[in-house]
Order: sequence, then C-alpha cells, then structure tokens
Amino acid sequence: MPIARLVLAGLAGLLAALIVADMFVMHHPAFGIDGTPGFAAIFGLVASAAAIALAFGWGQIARRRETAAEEEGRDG
Amino acid sequence: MRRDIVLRVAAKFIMAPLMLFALYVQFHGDYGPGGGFQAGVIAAAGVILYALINGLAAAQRLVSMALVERLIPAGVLIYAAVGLVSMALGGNFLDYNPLAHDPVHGQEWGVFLVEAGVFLTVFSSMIAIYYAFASRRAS
Amino acid sequence: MSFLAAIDQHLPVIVVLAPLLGAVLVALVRVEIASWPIAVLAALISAAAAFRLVFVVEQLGVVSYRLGGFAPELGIEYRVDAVNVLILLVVTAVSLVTLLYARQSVAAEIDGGRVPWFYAMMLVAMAGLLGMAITGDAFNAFVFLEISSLSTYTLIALGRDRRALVAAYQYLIVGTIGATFYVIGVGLLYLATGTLNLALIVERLPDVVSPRALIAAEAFILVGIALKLALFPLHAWLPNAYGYAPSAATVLLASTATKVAVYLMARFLFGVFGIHVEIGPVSVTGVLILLSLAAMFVASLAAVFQRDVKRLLAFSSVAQIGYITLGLALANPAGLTGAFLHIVNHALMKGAAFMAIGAVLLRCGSSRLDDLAGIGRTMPATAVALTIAGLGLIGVPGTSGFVSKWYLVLGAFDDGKGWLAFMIVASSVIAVLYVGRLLEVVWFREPGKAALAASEAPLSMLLPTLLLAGLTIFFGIDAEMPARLAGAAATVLLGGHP
Amino acid sequence: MAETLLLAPWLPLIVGSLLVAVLRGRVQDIVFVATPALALILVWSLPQTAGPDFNWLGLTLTPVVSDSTARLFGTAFALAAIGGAIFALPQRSSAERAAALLYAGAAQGVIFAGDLVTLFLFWEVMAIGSALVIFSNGASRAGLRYALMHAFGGVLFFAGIAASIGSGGTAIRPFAADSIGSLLMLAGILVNAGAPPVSAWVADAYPRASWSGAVFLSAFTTKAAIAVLIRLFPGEAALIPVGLIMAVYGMIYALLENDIRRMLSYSIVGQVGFMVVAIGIGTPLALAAAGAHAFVHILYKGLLMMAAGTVLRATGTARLTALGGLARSMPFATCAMIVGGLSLSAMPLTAGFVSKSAIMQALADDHDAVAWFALTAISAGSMLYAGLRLPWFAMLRPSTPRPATLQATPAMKLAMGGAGLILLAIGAAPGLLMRFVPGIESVAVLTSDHILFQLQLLVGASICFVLFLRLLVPHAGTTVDTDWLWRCLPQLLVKAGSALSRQVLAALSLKSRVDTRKIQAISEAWVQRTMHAGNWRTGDIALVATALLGICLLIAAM
Repeated sequence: MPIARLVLAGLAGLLAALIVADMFVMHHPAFGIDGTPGFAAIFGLVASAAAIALAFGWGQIARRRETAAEEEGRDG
Repeated sequence: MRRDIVLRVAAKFIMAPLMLFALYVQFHGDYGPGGGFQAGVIAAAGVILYALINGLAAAQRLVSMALVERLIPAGVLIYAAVGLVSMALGGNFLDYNPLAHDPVHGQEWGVFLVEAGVFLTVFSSMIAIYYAFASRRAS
Repeated sequence: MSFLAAIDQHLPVIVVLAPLLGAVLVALVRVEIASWPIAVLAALISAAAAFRLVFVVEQLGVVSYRLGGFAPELGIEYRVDAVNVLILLVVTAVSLVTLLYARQSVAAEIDGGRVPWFYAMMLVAMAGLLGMAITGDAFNAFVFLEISSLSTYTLIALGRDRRALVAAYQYLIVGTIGATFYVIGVGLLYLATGTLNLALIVERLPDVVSPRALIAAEAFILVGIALKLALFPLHAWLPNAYGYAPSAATVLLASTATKVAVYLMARFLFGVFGIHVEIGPVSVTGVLILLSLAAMFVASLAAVFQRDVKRLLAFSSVAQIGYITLGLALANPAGLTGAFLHIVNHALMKGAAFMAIGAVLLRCGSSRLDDLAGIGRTMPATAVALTIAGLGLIGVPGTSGFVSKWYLVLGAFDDGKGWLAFMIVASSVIAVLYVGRLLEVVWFREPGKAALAASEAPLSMLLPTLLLAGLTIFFGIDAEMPARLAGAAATVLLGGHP
Repeated sequence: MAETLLLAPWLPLIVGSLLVAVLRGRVQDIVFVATPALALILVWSLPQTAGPDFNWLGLTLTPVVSDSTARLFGTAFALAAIGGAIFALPQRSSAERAAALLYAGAAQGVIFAGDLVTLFLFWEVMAIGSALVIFSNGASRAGLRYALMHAFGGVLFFAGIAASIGSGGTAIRPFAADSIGSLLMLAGILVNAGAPPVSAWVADAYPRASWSGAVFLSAFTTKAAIAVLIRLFPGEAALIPVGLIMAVYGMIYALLENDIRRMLSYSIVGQVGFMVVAIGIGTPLALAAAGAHAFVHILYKGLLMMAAGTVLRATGTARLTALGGLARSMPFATCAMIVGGLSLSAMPLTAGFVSKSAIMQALADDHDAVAWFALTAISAGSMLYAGLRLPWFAMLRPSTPRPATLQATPAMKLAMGGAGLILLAIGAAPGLLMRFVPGIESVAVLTSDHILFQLQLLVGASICFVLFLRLLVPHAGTTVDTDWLWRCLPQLLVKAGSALSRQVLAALSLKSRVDTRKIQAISEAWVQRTMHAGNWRTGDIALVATALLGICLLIAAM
C-alpha cells in the first residue's frame, strides 16, 4: 500500500516538525515531565497504541458476532 | 301431602293457636321474654306450615309474594319512622320519651311500634326465604 | 336558624339514616324509573350531612350522638371525630358520584326487574359502611359490618358473569369467618371490661386483670378485620369479588368497603389496644409492616399477569391497601397522614379507573385486556380518565397518588426506616409495569373489532368518571384540603387534639 | 414575583409540546422551531434574582430561578433544541415532535429548578419525554427498557430527595455523599449520567430513536445530570474514579462499535466522564470547565448525531460495515462529521479544544496527576474513534458507496452548518465562550506550547491509526456490555439455581423416597397460587386466616 506509506511518512514528518518547533517555545508544565519537548508526541503514540491494544483485546474477549439481520432485529 | 287428611286436619287445628301465640309473644314482649323477632318467626312458621300442607300456590294465594316483598321494607320503614318522629318531637333518634305526654307512655308506644316493625320484617323475611327455596325448580 | 341547629344536632344519625330510608323506599316503590332518583337523593342527603359534619367536627372536636337518648353504658353511641368524619366524607361522596354514574351502567348490566333491588342493596351497603364508620360501639359495628357484608354479597351475585355467583359465595364464607372472628373478639373484650362502648373499653382497660384475654381479643378482632380489608395473605376473595360484580357495585366496593375496614382496624389499633402493644415477642407493627410489604409487592406482581382489567385493578387494590396499612404501622404523624390521604386518594383513583372500565364494558361488552386494544382512539375521554387513574396508582408527581406516597416516604424516614422508603418507591415501579401494560394496550395498539365499534361513553357516565379523575389531578396539585383532614385524623389517632 | 413564572424557559416548550400535538402542517413547523427560540430568549431575559416561592404540602417550591450555571446549560439546551427542531423539519412525526419539545422543556425545568421537589418533577417528566421520543419511532421494547432504567434512577433519586428534605428542607445545596439520603440521590443522578454499572442504557436506547430523534436524545438527559451534579455534589471525590471509568469505557466501546449512532452514544458516556471527573475535583475552575465542556459537547455531539442522521436517512443504515465512499455524494454531511469529530478530539481551533483545555487546566491546578495523564491519553483515543475512524470508515474510505436516496434538505444543512460554525467560531475566539462561563477566563487556550502539545498528541494518534488500521476495521456484531448484568445474569442465575435445587431435591428424595415430581408440582402450584393468586379455594383462604389467628394466639399463649 504505497498510499498508506506516503501518508505515514507525511505524518511522521509533520510530527518531527512539531517536535522541533516544540523545542523553541516556552513551556508551562504542571507535572514537570509534560514540559519536556516532544513529550506529547511520545505520549500520544503510546496512549493511542495502548488504547487500540485495549480495545482490540477487549473485542477479542467480549465481542459477539451476530448476523446483520439479528442485529437489526435486536429491538424485537 | 295435600291428600293426607290427618296432616291437613291437624294443621288446621294448629294454625289458629299458632297465630294467637305469635300475637301473645309479640305483645308480651313489653313485659317479659318475647318480642317482634320471635313473634315474627312463629307467625311465619304458621304460614310455612300451611304452605307445606297445601302447597306453595295455596300459600301464595294467602300471602302473596308481592305482599311479602312490600312488607319487608315496610317493617323497616315503621322502625325508621318512629325514630324520625321522635327526632321531630325534639328527642334523639329512637328516643321514645317524647312520643307521649309522659316518658313512660312514650316508651310504651315506642317499643310497641318498633316491635311491630320488627314483627313485619321478620315475618315477611322468613316467608320470603321459604318461598325462594320452595319455588326453585330442580334443574 | 333553629331548624338548622336542630339538623346539626342530628347530623350523625342523618348520615346513616338517609341511605337506609332510601333503600326502604326503593324497595317499597319497586319501580325501575323511580329507584335511581330516590337513591341519588338519599346519597345526596347523606353526603350533605357528612360534609356539614366536617365543619361541626372541626369546631367541636368530637360529636357524640346517643341513640334513644341512652347513656353510652346502656345504649349505642355514635361518635364522630376527625378520624371517622374523613371516612364518612369519602364514603358518602364516592357513593353519591357512583350512584350518579350508575344509571346507564346498571340498566345495561342488570335485569330490568332487579334494578330496584340493586339500588336498594347499594344504599344498604352504603348505610352499613357508614354505620361501621360512625358508631362508637364495638357490637354495633359488628351489626353494621354484617349489614354491609350481606348487601355486598347480593351486589356481587347480581353480576352478569356466572362466576359472580361463585365469587359471592366465596366472599360470603370468608366474610362470615371474618365477622365471626370479630364478634368473638368483641365478646372477649366485653367479658374483660363489661362494656361494648369503645371509649369506655379504653377507660376500663387498665383494670383488666388478664392480659391474655385482651391479647386473644386483639388477635381475633385484628384477623377478623384483616379478612374484611383484604390484608395480604387474606386477600384472595377480593379479586374475584371485584372482578365479577356489576361495574357500579365494583366502583362502590373498591373505593369504600375496604377503606372502612381499614378505619376500623386503625380505631382498634390506636384507639383501643394501642399500636405499640406486643403479642408475646412479636410487635404488631412489625407484623403489619411485613404483611403490607408483601401485599405491595406480591399483589402488584400478580396484577402484572392479569388478563382481565377488572381483576388487574382488583389486585392493584390489594397492593394499595398495603400502602395504607403500612402507613398505619408506621404510627407516626407523617405515616398516618399518608395512610389516610391514601384512603381518600385511592378511593378517587380506583373509583375513576373502575368507572372507566365500566364504561368500556358498556360500549365493548368486555373488560378483557386484549379487548381494550386501541380504545384510546374510539373512547378518548374515558381512556384519559383511565390514564390519569393509572398514573395516580403509580404515584406519578402531579397526581394525588404521589402526595400520599410522599407522606408515607416521609413517615418511613421519620421512623428511621430509610429502607422502607426505598421499598415504597420500588414497589411503585411494579405499578409502572401493570399500569404501563394497560396504557400500552389502550393507547398504542391497533383497535380491535370491539374497540372500533365502540363510541365514547354516555355523558352521564363520563362526567362522574372525569370528575374523579380531575380530583385525582387536583388533589395532586393542591393537596391542602385532604392533607389537613388527614393530618387532623392522624393527630387524633395518636392521642392529640386537632 | 409570580410573574417571573411567565419567564420560565420551560414554559414555552411545554406549551409548545401540547400545541404541536394538536396542530398540523406549516403552523406546526413554526411552533416547533419558534418555541425553542423563545426559550433561548427567556433564558437570557430571566433575571438572576431569587425566584418566586410557592407553598405546596408544606414544602417551599421555587419553580424557576436563574444563575450563571443555569444560563449556560439553558443556552446549550435551547441551542440544541433549536438545531434539533430545524434538523427534524423533514421528519413529519407529530408524536416525535411533541415528545421532543416536552423533553426539551423538562430539561430546561431541571436546569432552572430552584428546589429539590421541582427538580425531581422535571426529572421525571424528562424521562417520560425522552422515552416517548424512542417510542415514537416504534421501538417499544427499547423504549420500555429505557423507561424502566429511568424509573429505577428516579426511584433512587426520589428516595434520596425525600431523605434529604427530611434533614434540611427543599433547598438545592451541595451535599456530601455520607448519608443514605445523599448516597441514594447521587446514585439516582449517576444512573441518568450513564455511569457504570448501568452505562449500557445510553447505547441501548439512543440508536433506537429515529434519525432526527437521536439528536434530541444526545443533548439533554446526561448533560442535565451533569448540571445537577454541579449543583448538588461539587467536589465529591468519589466522582473522579467514576468519571475515569466512564471515560475509558466510552472510548473502548466506541473504538469497537460498528453502528455510528451507538458509537456516538458510547462517546457520550466517555465525554460525560470528563465532566464527572471535573465535578469531582470541585474547584471553581473545574466546575466552570465541566459546564463549558457540557456546552461544547452538546453542540458537537448534536452535530455528529445530525451527520449520522443524515447518513441514516439517506442510505437506510448507520453501520460502518455497510458504509464508505460517501464523501462525494454527501459532502456536506462529511464536512459536518469531520468538524464534529475534530471538535470532539479537541483539535485546536475547534470549540472542543477550549473546553477540554479548561478541564485539563483544572486538573493540573489541583495536581491530580493520575486523572490528568489518563484523560490526556483518552483524548488521544477520542481522536482515534471520532476524528479518524468515524469519518474514514463512514465517508472517506474508498468503497462502492450505497446509493444516497434522500439528500439532506436545506433545513438539515442549516442546522448542521449553524452548529459547525458555532464550534469553529468558539475555537477561533475562545473569548466567545469564556465570556459567559465565569471562572475559566484564566485558562490559556491558544498559546503556542499548548497548541503544539495538542497537535503532537493528535498527530501521534493519527500515526497509530494508520499503523494499526487493520485492527480498527469495523465488524458486524455487538460487544457484551454492562446490560449483560440485568439481561443475561438473572437468567444464568435462575438456570443455575434450578439445576442446583433439582440436585438437592434429587438427593433428598433418595433418602426419604419422596417423588420429586410431586414435590415440584406442589411447590409450583404454590408459587402459582401466591404469585397469580389465581383462584384460591375458599378452604385455602379460611385455612390461611385460621393459621394467622392460630399463630397469634399461640404466640400470645407462650
């Protein structure tokens, strides 16, 4: 999927640019660590990955497959 | 039973004393044991005996169902009317004292009338119950 | 002026006498056309007297009337205070409205020849109930109890359904058992105290040597009355009796008969034995709370499963009686106020509901739930009344049912029983189920054949129905008047002065 | 005093509801849109003084009183009602319109209630109105479930209010969750807010409304609960974990969900979780931030619901599996969905960024690190489902589009455009919102470090989205939800119980040689009799009566 790679590269470049910009602004951290330049980028990546992992895992456990008709008629 | 002459004759003999006795019990109620309730039952027993011997139709010629059905409320009406009159004369409901010039006579009148009402209602109720049972057709 | 004063003096006896005389007149005249006006007139006089009594009692506190002028030791005393004047008002007012409603319903449901008897029996039942409420004499109460019961058996047996006969017979036996228990208890009380007058019994109770006789008397009397008021689990006669009686009779019985029995129980519990008396290790209030809760839940659940609307409403009555007895068992001002308010409010709501069903019965010929489908389209006004009554039964705010439940909840909290408040409200949720089921059928289903053929109820039936429904709303918004009367009743029962 | 009652914002809505039920045609349309507009005017013309008092059952009632919180929520509710009404103009169901206006009016009543009793009354009317909205779409069983859930919440709330009135009058005042009364009250409010363990009702009920009805539903009930929480339980520490659980729950289920409107319903729970956390903090800033977030949330969730409604109306389905490739045929709805989704993800220059910044600021000021980091992470997660997954799978991804049979009407476009413009305007000029939410002026929103922080977060999330796209592909099916607790667990328990009792009975019968079937028949008959109280035999009644009497006498004799 070349398009996906392209998008990914674009996003990565954007993120890198943001991190670079982040080094030149004045920070007002509330907890110290959140004032580190680029912290938000890493946190965003990790948090999103964790969210997807959590959701995917829970989906494996708790998801019930139904046919569309059953789903439609669930109201009964 | 209508053909049984012994019963018919005996019943005829009993009827009159029965009625008389009922009246005795009725009027003696003022002074001793007795009163409208007992008298009503005795008198009704007379009619019922007549019906037993001569048949329902004969008895209803004597005391018709319509009469019985009128007499039941009429008795209550007499009772209530006495109360109303005593109220109108300034006493409480069923206070017999004002019914005559002096309280003793008033009490006599009051008791007499009320007992008469009771007699009528009990007498006719008893007959009504008997009629109701006797006229039931086996189905 | 003096005439009015004289009338005032005789009010207590007029209340009872008017329907009794009316019944006698109806039975004497026995003309179908004349019987309804006579009955209405009698009920009107009685209601007017009761209404006037409310004012007199508010002025004097207690009105005592000696029948035949005898002293209470010898004769019968009618004794009206803030407690029973409320009951008198409810019974007479509801009876009057019921009679106004009854004409067309009765004409449709009762054979022509029996119509006068029906009205006579309605009036006798009314007189009996009023007598039970008004008398201050334990044995006289028994006599009136029997008068009302006997006429009630007749009324039920006049129902069209063949099962009405069985229901009446069952009620006859059960009612007789109840009355017998009651009279045995009264006999024991008489043995212990030597008097039948309730006030005198109370005076002499401290001198009684054997508490065991008293407890036996209490047990007999309370169980006897409990049978009459259909306290769970002694309720089983009620659904059939109410379900199969003629509509007008059901309205009268459902809104008044059990209430008077509740009053009698309250009188004995508070006025005679004292609510906090204990039978052995068991407190009366505890037992009453338990049975009331059982009634609220089990009967409500049973109502959910009924297929006939009249039976559904009858089961709901059992549950609602549970609320009332619960209020009695709380035995504090707020709880008792709630109980008496609910007596009033339930009479209005159930009256409206049964009237609406009576109208449906007249138009569709059925009171089966399925046959009510879509009745909201063809009989909208009747359905609205039914809806209001149903909402009242749930206790939706804005209806009077909310006000009484509100007081009950307050009473529960005053008693330190928060869980009880929760149970009260939780049981209302079950009421949501059965009322919701009813309303769903009435409003949302497609009309069936019977419903499509039906037209709106005749005005003579519709107006009384809407009147009661309107009062349900009115007392839900402006509850000042009933709350004041009920509060006064509670104060008197708890031994204070209004 | 009493004439203030005429200025009550709920009055025109409830009157309008009755009118809409009677009127038809063009006049109905006008009433339907004009009454919420009138309510908006009244929200702002109601003086912020003590309201009129009435006496009822010995309780002091204040049916209408205004303050800045009431004005904020009142404005949001009025805007939602106006937007919802305009959007619903092509929906010609009088029942839904009447129900929606009743619902909106009751929500205003809750906001402007001056005492607990009035509050409860409107609370119940609100439940009825919203249930009717669902019923009017023909979803009777879902409506019934919804009504039952709210009846349950209402019961808790009622009991709590009764207890609280017993101990301090009807005034609305802050409570601490330390007595039975206030705990019951809190539980009742949380049921309406969609808190665990009953969160499932939101996603169960809202998607059952019609394409237009869901817009109303998404606005009022949960946010009214938030307003009541702000008034009654500010700073209740127990709310912080509750809110966090809601936020996590909402995010996970939204990531898994296939039906757009169910996804948005889960998202409501998640976003309400943010507000609940803020209320749990309880500082003036936090409370104001909760209010501001509620305001913004009502707008963007309304916008998203409108977009979803447009899709549903056009294609007949709102399932992601069945959608895709709609961007070309429905450009307006696509834009609306993207603006709403980005606002939900707190993209800078949208209104969501303003209100979420305020919440984060409040958490930071309170040094609540756990909540701060958790909610920041969940913000990134929100971007995943609302900003990316939703528009991608519903509209943008290349796929053969379902034919869009019904294009959005001008009225629908007007409603969506209006909501979107307000969101963007607030995002560009936060002062617009801050002006009438006193207490959040101090929050730094459009500062460079702040914007950069948020952008990094969102771009990071986007990278994850592209990387793990395969894991996020929607599937047909449902995820087991908390309603399993009351829809499946009882059945399981009953089954297990009956199996157990059968075994016990079998064991017993081996010993005493009693026919189990006989025992079963007898017990069943008894259950039948007590439950249905069908037809008791007269003898049974007499037996019970005698038994009761006998027990009394026996106890007395002992």
